[in-house]
Amino acid sequence: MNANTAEYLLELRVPARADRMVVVRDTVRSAARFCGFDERTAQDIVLAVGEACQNVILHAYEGRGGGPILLDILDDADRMILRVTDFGPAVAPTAVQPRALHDLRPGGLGTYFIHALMDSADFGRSPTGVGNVLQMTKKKDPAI
Amino acid sequence: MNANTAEYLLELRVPARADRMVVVRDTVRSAARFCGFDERTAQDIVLAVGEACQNVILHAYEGRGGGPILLDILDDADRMILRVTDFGPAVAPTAVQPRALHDLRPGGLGTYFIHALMDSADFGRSPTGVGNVLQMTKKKDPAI
Amino acid sequence: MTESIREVRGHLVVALGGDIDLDRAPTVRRQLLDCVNRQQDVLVDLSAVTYIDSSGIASLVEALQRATGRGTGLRLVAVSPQALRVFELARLDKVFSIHSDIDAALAATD
Amino acid sequence: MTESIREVRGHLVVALGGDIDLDRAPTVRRQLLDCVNRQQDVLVDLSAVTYIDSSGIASLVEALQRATGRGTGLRLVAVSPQALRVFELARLDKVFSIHSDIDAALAATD
Ligand SMILES: Nc1ncnc2c1ncn2[C@@H]1O[C@H](COP(=O)(O)OP(=O)(O)O)[C@@H](O)[C@H]1O
Ligand SMILES: Nc1ncnc2c1ncn2[C@@H]1O[C@H](COP(=O)(O)OP(=O)(O)O)[C@@H](O)[C@H]1O
Repeated sequence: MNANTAEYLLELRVPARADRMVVVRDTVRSAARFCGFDERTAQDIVLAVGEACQNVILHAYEGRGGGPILLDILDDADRMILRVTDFGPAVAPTAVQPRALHDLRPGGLGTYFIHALMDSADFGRSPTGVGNVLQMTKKKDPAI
Repeated sequence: MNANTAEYLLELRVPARADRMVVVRDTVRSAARFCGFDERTAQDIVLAVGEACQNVILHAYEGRGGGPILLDILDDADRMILRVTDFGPAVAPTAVQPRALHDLRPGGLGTYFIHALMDSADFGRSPTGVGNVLQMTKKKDPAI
Repeated sequence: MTESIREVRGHLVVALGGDIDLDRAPTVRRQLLDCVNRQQDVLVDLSAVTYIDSSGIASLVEALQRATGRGTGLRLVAVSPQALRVFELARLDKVFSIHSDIDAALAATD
Repeated sequence: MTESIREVRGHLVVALGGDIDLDRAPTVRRQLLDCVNRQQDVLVDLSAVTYIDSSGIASLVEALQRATGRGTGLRLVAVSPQALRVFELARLDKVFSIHSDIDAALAATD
Protein backbone atom coordinates (compact mmCIF):
# COMPACT_ATOMS: atom_id res chain seq x y z
CA MET A 1 0.00 0.00 0.00
CA ASN A 2 3.05 2.27 0.42
CA ALA A 3 0.96 4.62 2.56
CA ASN A 4 4.21 5.63 4.30
CA THR A 5 5.71 7.27 1.25
CA ALA A 6 2.37 8.72 0.13
CA GLU A 7 1.80 12.46 0.42
CA TYR A 8 -1.39 13.86 1.83
CA LEU A 9 -3.24 15.68 -0.92
CA LEU A 10 -6.40 16.62 0.94
CA GLU A 11 -8.97 15.76 3.56
CA LEU A 12 -12.56 16.72 2.80
CA ARG A 13 -15.49 16.52 5.21
CA VAL A 14 -19.04 17.00 3.94
CA PRO A 15 -22.53 16.18 5.24
CA ALA A 16 -23.72 12.88 3.76
CA ARG A 17 -26.42 14.44 1.60
CA ALA A 18 -27.12 13.52 -2.00
CA ASP A 19 -27.34 17.13 -3.19
CA ARG A 20 -23.80 17.88 -1.93
CA MET A 21 -22.10 15.07 -3.81
CA VAL A 22 -21.48 17.21 -6.89
CA VAL A 23 -18.94 19.20 -4.85
CA VAL A 24 -17.21 15.98 -3.74
CA ARG A 25 -17.05 14.83 -7.36
CA ASP A 26 -15.53 18.11 -8.56
CA THR A 27 -12.88 17.90 -5.82
CA VAL A 28 -12.03 14.29 -6.68
CA ARG A 29 -11.78 15.12 -10.41
CA SER A 30 -9.39 17.96 -9.63
CA ALA A 31 -7.29 15.75 -7.33
CA ALA A 32 -7.14 12.99 -9.97
CA ARG A 33 -5.87 15.48 -12.54
CA PHE A 34 -3.31 16.68 -10.01
CA CYS A 35 -2.11 13.07 -9.66
CA GLY A 36 -1.61 13.01 -13.42
CA PHE A 37 -4.57 10.93 -14.57
CA ASP A 38 -6.17 11.62 -17.95
CA GLU A 39 -9.77 12.87 -18.11
CA ARG A 40 -11.25 9.45 -18.76
CA THR A 41 -9.48 7.82 -15.82
CA ALA A 42 -10.26 10.82 -13.63
CA GLN A 43 -13.94 10.29 -14.47
CA ASP A 44 -13.64 6.60 -13.49
CA ILE A 45 -12.15 7.58 -10.12
CA VAL A 46 -14.94 10.14 -9.66
CA LEU A 47 -17.56 7.44 -10.29
CA ALA A 48 -15.95 5.05 -7.79
CA VAL A 49 -15.91 7.73 -5.06
CA GLY A 50 -19.46 8.75 -6.01
CA GLU A 51 -20.64 5.15 -5.49
CA ALA A 52 -18.79 4.92 -2.18
CA CYS A 53 -20.46 8.13 -0.95
CA GLN A 54 -23.84 6.89 -2.18
CA ASN A 55 -23.37 3.78 -0.04
CA VAL A 56 -22.61 5.92 2.99
CA ILE A 57 -25.77 8.00 2.44
CA LEU A 58 -28.02 4.98 1.79
CA HIS A 59 -26.55 2.34 4.07
CA ALA A 60 -24.32 3.84 6.80
CA TYR A 61 -26.78 6.63 7.60
CA GLU A 62 -29.82 5.00 5.95
CA GLY A 63 -30.86 8.20 4.22
CA ARG A 64 -31.19 10.01 7.55
CA GLY A 65 -28.59 12.54 6.40
CA GLY A 66 -26.78 14.51 9.01
CA GLY A 67 -23.73 12.29 9.48
CA PRO A 68 -20.48 13.32 7.83
CA ILE A 69 -18.51 11.72 5.03
CA LEU A 70 -14.76 12.03 5.35
CA LEU A 71 -12.67 11.72 2.19
CA ASP A 72 -8.88 11.43 2.45
CA ILE A 73 -6.80 11.54 -0.71
CA LEU A 74 -3.12 10.62 -0.83
CA ASP A 75 -0.78 10.91 -3.77
CA ASP A 76 1.72 8.08 -3.87
CA ALA A 77 4.52 7.71 -6.42
CA ASP A 78 2.75 4.97 -8.35
CA ARG A 79 -0.86 5.27 -7.23
CA MET A 80 -3.60 7.49 -5.86
CA ILE A 81 -5.14 6.40 -2.55
CA LEU A 82 -8.69 7.43 -1.62
CA ARG A 83 -10.39 6.66 1.69
CA VAL A 84 -14.09 7.18 2.29
CA THR A 85 -14.99 7.07 6.00
CA ASP A 86 -18.43 7.06 7.56
CA PHE A 87 -19.40 7.18 11.23
CA GLY A 88 -22.26 4.69 10.99
CA PRO A 89 -22.62 1.43 12.93
CA ALA A 90 -19.93 -1.21 12.35
CA VAL A 91 -20.49 -3.24 9.18
CA ALA A 92 -18.93 -6.64 8.55
CA PRO A 93 -16.67 -6.30 5.50
CA THR A 94 -18.24 -9.49 4.13
CA ALA A 95 -21.58 -7.64 3.97
CA VAL A 96 -20.09 -5.31 1.37
CA GLN A 97 -19.57 -7.47 -1.67
CA PRO A 98 -20.24 -6.83 -5.32
CA ARG A 99 -23.33 -8.78 -6.30
CA ALA A 100 -23.40 -10.84 -9.47
CA LEU A 101 -24.65 -8.77 -12.39
CA HIS A 102 -28.30 -9.48 -13.04
CA ASP A 103 -29.03 -7.93 -16.38
CA LEU A 104 -32.37 -6.44 -15.56
CA ARG A 105 -32.35 -5.89 -11.82
CA PRO A 106 -31.97 -2.35 -10.60
CA GLY A 107 -29.57 -1.76 -7.68
CA GLY A 108 -26.60 -3.67 -6.35
CA LEU A 109 -24.26 -2.07 -8.88
CA GLY A 110 -22.33 0.30 -6.63
CA THR A 111 -19.80 -2.08 -5.13
CA TYR A 112 -19.46 -3.81 -8.49
CA PHE A 113 -18.49 -0.50 -10.13
CA ILE A 114 -16.00 0.30 -7.39
CA HIS A 115 -14.20 -3.01 -7.85
CA ALA A 116 -14.33 -2.77 -11.65
CA LEU A 117 -12.95 0.79 -11.71
CA MET A 118 -10.26 0.70 -9.04
CA ASP A 119 -7.15 -1.45 -8.61
CA SER A 120 -8.07 -2.24 -5.02
CA ALA A 121 -11.01 -1.59 -2.71
CA ASP A 122 -10.93 -2.72 0.93
CA PHE A 123 -13.73 -2.17 3.40
CA GLY A 124 -12.98 -2.24 7.13
CA ARG A 125 -13.27 -0.50 10.48
CA SER A 126 -11.60 2.87 10.84
CA PRO A 127 -8.18 2.67 12.58
CA THR A 128 -9.59 5.05 15.22
CA GLY A 129 -12.26 2.47 16.03
CA VAL A 130 -15.08 4.79 15.00
CA GLY A 131 -16.69 4.30 11.62
CA ASN A 132 -16.16 2.25 8.47
CA VAL A 133 -13.48 2.97 5.90
CA LEU A 134 -13.44 2.04 2.25
CA GLN A 135 -9.88 2.40 0.99
CA MET A 136 -9.46 2.44 -2.77
CA THR A 137 -6.33 2.72 -4.86
CA LYS A 138 -5.78 3.53 -8.52
CA LYS A 139 -2.45 2.86 -10.20
CA LYS A 140 -0.97 5.66 -12.25
CA ASP A 141 0.51 3.34 -14.84
CA PRO A 142 -1.90 0.44 -15.45
CA ALA A 143 1.04 -1.64 -16.74
CA ILE A 144 2.71 -1.78 -13.30
CA MET B 1 -23.16 37.03 10.25
CA ASN B 2 -26.09 34.60 10.64
CA ALA B 3 -23.60 31.77 11.19
CA ASN B 4 -26.27 30.04 13.29
CA THR B 5 -28.66 29.45 10.42
CA ALA B 6 -25.86 28.66 7.97
CA GLU B 7 -25.42 25.09 6.76
CA TYR B 8 -22.03 23.45 6.66
CA LEU B 9 -21.13 22.78 3.06
CA LEU B 10 -17.63 21.42 3.49
CA GLU B 11 -14.40 21.47 5.41
CA LEU B 12 -11.21 21.02 3.39
CA ARG B 13 -7.72 20.52 4.78
CA VAL B 14 -4.69 20.68 2.48
CA PRO B 15 -0.95 21.17 2.94
CA ALA B 16 -0.05 24.85 2.41
CA ARG B 17 1.85 24.26 -0.82
CA ALA B 18 1.54 26.39 -3.92
CA ASP B 19 1.23 23.43 -6.30
CA ARG B 20 -1.84 22.13 -4.43
CA MET B 21 -3.86 25.32 -4.66
CA VAL B 22 -5.44 24.34 -7.98
CA VAL B 23 -7.41 21.65 -6.13
CA VAL B 24 -8.58 24.20 -3.53
CA ARG B 25 -9.69 26.52 -6.34
CA ASP B 26 -11.66 23.78 -8.10
CA THR B 27 -13.40 22.90 -4.83
CA VAL B 28 -14.28 26.54 -4.12
CA ARG B 29 -15.61 27.03 -7.66
CA SER B 30 -17.84 23.98 -7.27
CA ALA B 31 -19.08 25.14 -3.86
CA ALA B 32 -19.82 28.64 -5.22
CA ARG B 33 -21.89 27.12 -8.04
CA PHE B 34 -23.69 24.99 -5.45
CA CYS B 35 -24.54 28.19 -3.55
CA GLY B 36 -26.10 29.51 -6.74
CA PHE B 37 -23.48 32.03 -7.90
CA ASP B 38 -22.94 32.61 -11.63
CA GLU B 39 -19.60 31.69 -13.21
CA ARG B 40 -18.20 35.19 -13.04
CA THR B 41 -18.97 35.63 -9.35
CA ALA B 42 -17.75 32.09 -8.65
CA GLN B 43 -14.45 33.07 -10.26
CA ASP B 44 -14.25 36.17 -8.02
CA ILE B 45 -14.78 34.02 -4.93
CA VAL B 46 -12.11 31.60 -6.18
CA LEU B 47 -9.64 34.48 -6.55
CA ALA B 48 -10.36 35.77 -3.03
CA VAL B 49 -9.75 32.32 -1.51
CA GLY B 50 -6.67 31.88 -3.70
CA GLU B 51 -5.22 35.11 -2.35
CA ALA B 52 -6.05 34.11 1.23
CA CYS B 53 -4.26 30.76 0.74
CA GLN B 54 -1.30 32.51 -0.88
CA ASN B 55 -1.00 34.68 2.24
CA VAL B 56 -0.97 31.58 4.43
CA ILE B 57 1.78 29.99 2.33
CA LEU B 58 3.91 33.14 2.16
CA HIS B 59 3.29 34.75 5.53
CA ALA B 60 1.84 32.30 8.08
CA TYR B 61 4.28 29.53 7.13
CA GLU B 62 6.82 31.78 5.37
CA GLY B 63 7.17 29.43 2.42
CA ARG B 64 8.31 26.58 4.69
CA GLY B 65 5.36 24.51 3.53
CA GLY B 66 4.26 21.66 5.68
CA GLY B 67 1.59 23.41 7.72
CA PRO B 68 -2.03 22.87 6.81
CA ILE B 69 -4.62 25.23 5.41
CA LEU B 70 -8.14 24.64 6.66
CA LEU B 71 -11.02 25.91 4.54
CA ASP B 72 -14.57 25.91 5.92
CA ILE B 73 -17.46 26.79 3.66
CA LEU B 74 -20.96 27.49 4.90
CA ASP B 75 -24.05 28.10 2.83
CA ASP B 76 -26.34 30.66 4.43
CA ALA B 77 -29.70 31.76 3.06
CA ASP B 78 -28.42 35.09 1.79
CA ARG B 79 -24.65 34.62 1.66
CA MET B 80 -21.76 32.20 1.35
CA ILE B 81 -19.30 32.15 4.25
CA LEU B 82 -15.69 31.04 3.72
CA ARG B 83 -13.09 30.71 6.48
CA VAL B 84 -9.40 30.20 5.77
CA THR B 85 -7.50 29.08 8.88
CA ASP B 86 -3.74 28.72 9.31
CA PHE B 87 -1.79 27.39 12.28
CA GLY B 88 1.03 29.95 12.14
CA PRO B 89 2.07 32.36 14.89
CA ALA B 90 -0.53 34.90 16.04
CA VAL B 91 -0.78 37.90 13.74
CA ALA B 92 -2.29 41.23 14.79
CA PRO B 93 -5.34 41.86 12.59
CA THR B 94 -4.03 45.40 12.03
CA ALA B 95 -0.97 43.88 10.30
CA VAL B 96 -3.26 42.52 7.60
CA GLN B 97 -4.50 45.57 5.76
CA PRO B 98 -4.93 46.27 2.08
CA ARG B 99 -2.15 48.59 0.99
CA ALA B 100 -2.88 51.61 -1.16
CA LEU B 101 -2.61 50.74 -4.82
CA HIS B 102 0.74 51.83 -6.17
CA ASP B 103 0.43 51.54 -9.89
CA LEU B 104 3.78 50.02 -10.62
CA ARG B 105 4.81 48.22 -7.46
CA PRO B 106 4.59 44.44 -7.49
CA GLY B 107 3.10 42.77 -4.41
CA GLY B 108 0.71 43.96 -1.75
CA LEU B 109 -2.32 43.23 -3.89
CA GLY B 110 -3.68 40.12 -2.15
CA THR B 111 -5.54 41.73 0.73
CA TYR B 112 -6.72 44.49 -1.60
CA PHE B 113 -8.28 41.91 -3.94
CA ILE B 114 -9.94 40.10 -1.06
CA HIS B 115 -11.63 43.27 0.18
CA ALA B 116 -12.59 44.36 -3.33
CA LEU B 117 -14.10 40.96 -4.23
CA MET B 118 -15.94 40.00 -1.04
CA ASP B 119 -18.68 41.71 0.96
CA SER B 120 -16.74 41.26 4.19
CA ALA B 121 -13.31 40.00 5.21
CA ASP B 122 -12.30 39.79 8.87
CA PHE B 123 -8.95 38.58 10.11
CA GLY B 124 -8.62 37.29 13.66
CA ARG B 125 -7.49 34.52 15.98
CA SER B 126 -9.18 31.16 15.63
CA PRO B 127 -11.95 30.58 18.21
CA THR B 128 -10.00 27.51 19.38
CA GLY B 129 -7.06 29.77 20.22
CA VAL B 130 -4.78 28.08 17.70
CA GLY B 131 -4.15 29.80 14.40
CA ASN B 132 -5.42 32.79 12.45
CA VAL B 133 -8.75 32.89 10.64
CA LEU B 134 -9.76 35.01 7.70
CA GLN B 135 -13.55 34.93 7.44
CA MET B 136 -15.00 36.17 4.18
CA THR B 137 -18.63 36.47 3.12
CA LYS B 138 -20.22 36.94 -0.27
CA LYS B 139 -23.86 37.98 -0.62
CA LYS B 140 -26.00 35.98 -2.99
CA ASP B 141 -28.04 38.98 -4.04
CA PRO B 142 -25.77 42.03 -4.27
CA ALA B 143 -28.85 44.28 -3.85
CA ILE B 144 -29.48 43.12 -0.27
CA MET C 1 -30.46 20.66 -15.68
CA THR C 2 -34.13 20.27 -16.66
CA GLU C 3 -35.41 17.39 -18.74
CA SER C 4 -37.37 18.00 -21.92
CA ILE C 5 -40.04 15.83 -23.51
CA ARG C 6 -41.34 16.10 -27.07
CA GLU C 7 -43.18 13.87 -29.51
CA VAL C 8 -41.60 12.74 -32.78
CA ARG C 9 -43.71 10.58 -35.12
CA GLY C 10 -45.65 8.91 -32.33
CA HIS C 11 -42.60 8.40 -30.11
CA LEU C 12 -41.88 10.26 -26.90
CA VAL C 13 -38.38 11.71 -26.91
CA VAL C 14 -37.03 12.44 -23.42
CA ALA C 15 -33.77 14.39 -23.30
CA LEU C 16 -31.80 13.98 -20.07
CA GLY C 17 -28.72 16.05 -19.27
CA GLY C 18 -26.26 17.00 -16.55
CA ASP C 19 -25.39 14.75 -13.63
CA ILE C 20 -27.84 11.90 -13.00
CA ASP C 21 -26.89 10.94 -9.46
CA LEU C 22 -28.62 9.87 -6.26
CA ASP C 23 -30.02 13.38 -5.94
CA ARG C 24 -31.64 13.47 -9.35
CA ALA C 25 -32.39 9.79 -10.01
CA PRO C 26 -35.82 9.81 -8.27
CA THR C 27 -37.02 12.67 -10.52
CA VAL C 28 -35.66 10.98 -13.64
CA ARG C 29 -37.24 7.66 -12.61
CA ARG C 30 -40.68 9.28 -12.08
CA GLN C 31 -40.45 11.03 -15.43
CA LEU C 32 -39.41 7.94 -17.37
CA LEU C 33 -42.15 5.81 -15.77
CA ASP C 34 -44.74 8.52 -16.59
CA CYS C 35 -43.64 8.39 -20.23
CA VAL C 36 -43.75 4.61 -20.35
CA ASN C 37 -47.25 4.68 -18.83
CA ARG C 38 -48.48 6.70 -21.83
CA GLN C 39 -48.19 3.45 -23.79
CA GLN C 40 -45.97 4.96 -26.49
CA ASP C 41 -42.43 4.01 -27.50
CA VAL C 42 -39.90 6.09 -25.57
CA LEU C 43 -36.56 7.35 -26.89
CA VAL C 44 -34.19 8.58 -24.17
CA ASP C 45 -31.64 11.10 -25.47
CA LEU C 46 -28.53 10.90 -23.26
CA SER C 47 -26.30 13.21 -25.32
CA ALA C 48 -26.05 15.88 -22.61
CA VAL C 49 -25.41 13.52 -19.68
CA THR C 50 -22.16 14.52 -17.97
CA TYR C 51 -22.33 11.93 -15.17
CA ILE C 52 -24.50 8.92 -14.41
CA ASP C 53 -24.05 6.49 -11.54
CA SER C 54 -25.69 3.27 -10.36
CA SER C 55 -28.78 5.11 -9.13
CA GLY C 56 -29.30 6.76 -12.53
CA ILE C 57 -28.72 3.44 -14.29
CA ALA C 58 -31.24 1.79 -11.95
CA SER C 59 -33.92 4.31 -13.00
CA LEU C 60 -33.34 3.50 -16.66
CA VAL C 61 -33.36 -0.26 -16.02
CA GLU C 62 -36.65 0.04 -14.15
CA ALA C 63 -38.23 2.05 -16.98
CA LEU C 64 -37.00 -0.52 -19.51
CA GLN C 65 -38.51 -3.35 -17.46
CA ARG C 66 -41.83 -1.52 -17.23
CA ALA C 67 -41.87 -0.83 -20.99
CA THR C 68 -41.03 -4.45 -21.79
CA GLY C 69 -43.83 -5.58 -19.46
CA ARG C 70 -46.29 -3.34 -21.31
CA GLY C 71 -45.11 -4.42 -24.73
CA THR C 72 -43.76 -0.99 -25.71
CA GLY C 73 -40.15 0.03 -26.42
CA LEU C 74 -37.56 2.11 -24.60
CA ARG C 75 -34.42 2.95 -26.56
CA LEU C 76 -31.38 5.05 -25.81
CA VAL C 77 -30.09 7.57 -28.36
CA ALA C 78 -26.92 9.64 -28.68
CA VAL C 79 -25.46 8.26 -25.45
CA SER C 80 -22.66 10.55 -24.22
CA PRO C 81 -19.20 8.96 -23.82
CA GLN C 82 -19.44 9.29 -20.01
CA ALA C 83 -22.79 7.51 -19.94
CA LEU C 84 -21.75 4.84 -22.44
CA ARG C 85 -18.74 4.00 -20.29
CA VAL C 86 -21.08 3.28 -17.35
CA PHE C 87 -23.51 1.19 -19.43
CA GLU C 88 -20.56 -0.84 -20.70
CA LEU C 89 -19.20 -1.32 -17.17
CA ALA C 90 -22.60 -2.65 -16.08
CA ARG C 91 -22.78 -4.81 -19.23
CA LEU C 92 -26.06 -3.10 -20.02
CA ASP C 93 -24.93 -1.86 -23.42
CA LYS C 94 -26.29 -5.10 -24.89
CA VAL C 95 -29.49 -5.05 -22.82
CA PHE C 96 -30.63 -1.62 -24.01
CA SER C 97 -31.09 -0.80 -27.70
CA ILE C 98 -28.65 2.04 -28.29
CA HIS C 99 -28.84 4.24 -31.41
CA SER C 100 -26.50 6.95 -32.64
CA ASP C 101 -29.32 9.47 -33.13
CA ILE C 102 -33.10 9.84 -33.19
CA ASP C 103 -33.40 9.13 -36.93
CA ALA C 104 -31.55 5.84 -36.51
CA ALA C 105 -33.78 4.91 -33.58
CA LEU C 106 -36.94 5.77 -35.55
CA ALA C 107 -35.72 3.78 -38.57
CA ALA C 108 -35.21 0.77 -36.27
CA THR C 109 -38.80 0.96 -34.96
CA ASP C 110 -40.83 2.02 -38.01
CA MET D 1 0.46 24.54 -19.56
CA THR D 2 3.71 25.43 -21.34
CA GLU D 3 4.51 28.91 -22.60
CA SER D 4 5.47 29.53 -26.20
CA ILE D 5 7.72 32.24 -27.63
CA ARG D 6 7.94 33.29 -31.27
CA GLU D 7 9.13 36.30 -33.20
CA VAL D 8 6.76 38.41 -35.29
CA ARG D 9 8.23 41.34 -37.25
CA GLY D 10 10.97 42.03 -34.74
CA HIS D 11 8.71 41.61 -31.69
CA LEU D 12 8.82 38.72 -29.26
CA VAL D 13 5.38 37.21 -28.78
CA VAL D 14 5.05 35.24 -25.52
CA ALA D 15 1.84 33.23 -25.16
CA LEU D 16 0.89 32.40 -21.58
CA GLY D 17 -1.94 30.04 -20.70
CA GLY D 18 -3.58 28.08 -17.91
CA ASP D 19 -3.47 29.16 -14.27
CA ILE D 20 -0.80 31.73 -13.42
CA ASP D 21 -0.66 31.37 -9.65
CA LEU D 22 1.97 31.36 -6.90
CA ASP D 23 3.21 28.01 -8.22
CA ARG D 24 3.80 29.19 -11.76
CA ALA D 25 4.52 32.90 -11.30
CA PRO D 26 8.29 32.44 -10.71
CA THR D 27 8.66 30.60 -14.05
CA VAL D 28 6.56 33.19 -15.88
CA ARG D 29 8.56 36.01 -14.26
CA ARG D 30 11.90 34.50 -15.32
CA GLN D 31 10.64 33.98 -18.85
CA LEU D 32 9.27 37.49 -19.23
CA LEU D 33 12.45 39.06 -17.85
CA ASP D 34 14.55 36.94 -20.24
CA CYS D 35 12.47 38.26 -23.14
CA VAL D 36 12.76 41.86 -21.97
CA ASN D 37 16.54 41.42 -21.61
CA ARG D 38 16.75 40.62 -25.33
CA GLN D 39 16.10 44.33 -25.89
CA GLN D 40 13.15 43.73 -28.22
CA ASP D 41 9.54 44.81 -27.81
CA VAL D 42 7.53 42.08 -26.08
CA LEU D 43 3.89 41.19 -26.74
CA VAL D 44 2.32 38.99 -24.06
CA ASP D 45 -0.63 36.95 -25.37
CA LEU D 46 -2.97 36.23 -22.46
CA SER D 47 -5.82 34.66 -24.46
CA ALA D 48 -5.44 31.21 -22.87
CA VAL D 49 -5.10 32.38 -19.27
CA THR D 50 -7.79 30.69 -17.15
CA TYR D 51 -6.69 32.19 -13.81
CA ILE D 52 -4.23 34.85 -12.70
CA ASP D 53 -3.73 36.11 -9.16
CA SER D 54 -1.66 38.81 -7.47
CA SER D 55 1.56 36.79 -7.88
CA GLY D 56 1.02 36.47 -11.64
CA ILE D 57 0.13 40.15 -11.91
CA ALA D 58 3.30 41.00 -9.96
CA SER D 59 5.44 39.14 -12.53
CA LEU D 60 3.89 41.13 -15.36
CA VAL D 61 4.30 44.44 -13.49
CA GLU D 62 7.96 43.67 -12.84
CA ALA D 63 8.55 42.84 -16.51
CA LEU D 64 6.80 46.07 -17.55
CA GLN D 65 8.98 48.09 -15.18
CA ARG D 66 12.12 46.42 -16.53
CA ALA D 67 11.05 47.08 -20.14
CA THR D 68 10.23 50.70 -19.38
CA GLY D 69 13.63 51.10 -17.70
CA ARG D 70 15.35 49.74 -20.81
CA GLY D 71 13.30 51.87 -23.16
CA THR D 72 11.55 48.93 -24.84
CA GLY D 73 7.86 48.06 -24.84
CA LEU D 74 5.76 45.38 -23.17
CA ARG D 75 2.16 45.10 -24.34
CA LEU D 76 -0.66 42.73 -23.53
CA VAL D 77 -2.74 41.20 -26.31
CA ALA D 78 -5.99 39.20 -26.42
CA VAL D 79 -6.40 39.31 -22.64
CA SER D 80 -8.86 36.60 -21.53
CA PRO D 81 -11.97 37.79 -19.64
CA GLN D 82 -10.69 36.17 -16.42
CA ALA D 83 -7.35 37.99 -16.68
CA LEU D 84 -8.93 41.30 -17.72
CA ARG D 85 -11.15 41.20 -14.64
CA VAL D 86 -8.04 40.97 -12.44
CA PHE D 87 -6.19 43.77 -14.27
CA GLU D 88 -9.26 45.97 -13.86
CA LEU D 89 -9.54 45.13 -10.16
CA ALA D 90 -5.90 46.16 -9.68
CA ARG D 91 -6.53 49.28 -11.83
CA LEU D 92 -3.67 48.13 -14.04
CA ASP D 93 -5.79 48.06 -17.20
CA LYS D 94 -4.73 51.67 -17.79
CA VAL D 95 -1.08 51.07 -16.85
CA PHE D 96 -0.50 48.32 -19.41
CA SER D 97 -1.15 48.84 -23.13
CA ILE D 98 -3.80 46.27 -23.96
CA HIS D 99 -4.63 45.30 -27.55
CA SER D 100 -7.35 43.06 -28.94
CA ASP D 101 -4.92 41.01 -31.05
CA ILE D 102 -1.34 40.86 -32.28
CA ASP D 103 -2.06 42.82 -35.47
CA ALA D 104 -3.54 45.67 -33.44
CA ALA D 105 -0.51 45.64 -31.13
CA LEU D 106 1.90 45.68 -34.08
CA ALA D 107 -0.01 48.51 -35.73
CA ALA D 108 0.32 50.51 -32.51
CA THR D 109 4.11 50.07 -32.41
CA ASP D 110 5.13 50.20 -36.07
N1 LIG E 1 -20.72 2.44 4.04
C1 LIG E 1 -21.56 1.37 4.20
N2 LIG E 1 -22.18 1.16 5.38
C2 LIG E 1 -23.02 0.11 5.55
N3 LIG E 1 -23.28 -0.82 4.59
C3 LIG E 1 -22.69 -0.67 3.39
C4 LIG E 1 -21.80 0.43 3.12
N4 LIG E 1 -21.36 0.30 1.85
C5 LIG E 1 -21.96 -0.80 1.35
N5 LIG E 1 -22.75 -1.40 2.25
C6 LIG E 1 -23.50 -2.68 2.07
O1 LIG E 1 -23.06 -3.27 0.83
C7 LIG E 1 -24.17 -3.61 0.00
C8 LIG E 1 -23.80 -3.53 -1.48
O2 LIG E 1 -23.75 -2.17 -1.91
P1 LIG E 1 -23.95 -1.80 -3.45
O3 LIG E 1 -23.19 -2.74 -4.30
O4 LIG E 1 -23.59 -0.37 -3.63
O5 LIG E 1 -25.49 -2.02 -3.81
P2 LIG E 1 -26.79 -1.27 -3.27
O6 LIG E 1 -26.32 0.02 -2.66
O7 LIG E 1 -27.62 -1.07 -4.50
O8 LIG E 1 -27.39 -2.22 -2.28
C9 LIG E 1 -25.27 -2.67 0.43
O9 LIG E 1 -26.55 -3.16 0.17
C10 LIG E 1 -25.00 -2.49 1.94
O10 LIG E 1 -25.60 -3.53 2.67
N1 LIG F 1 -2.32 34.35 7.10
C1 LIG F 1 -1.42 35.35 7.39
N2 LIG F 1 -0.47 35.15 8.33
C2 LIG F 1 0.43 36.15 8.61
N3 LIG F 1 0.44 37.35 7.99
C3 LIG F 1 -0.47 37.60 7.03
C4 LIG F 1 -1.44 36.61 6.67
N4 LIG F 1 -2.21 37.14 5.69
C5 LIG F 1 -1.74 38.38 5.46
N5 LIG F 1 -0.69 38.67 6.25
C6 LIG F 1 0.04 39.98 6.32
O1 LIG F 1 -0.70 40.95 5.56
C7 LIG F 1 0.15 41.60 4.60
C8 LIG F 1 -0.63 42.02 3.35
O2 LIG F 1 -0.87 40.88 2.51
P1 LIG F 1 -1.13 41.07 0.94
O3 LIG F 1 -2.05 42.21 0.72
O4 LIG F 1 -1.61 39.77 0.40
O5 LIG F 1 0.24 41.48 0.27
P2 LIG F 1 1.61 40.65 0.12
O6 LIG F 1 1.27 39.21 0.34
O7 LIG F 1 2.02 40.93 -1.28
O8 LIG F 1 2.53 41.21 1.16
C9 LIG F 1 1.27 40.61 4.34
O9 LIG F 1 2.45 41.25 3.93
C10 LIG F 1 1.43 39.95 5.72
O10 LIG F 1 2.27 40.69 6.57
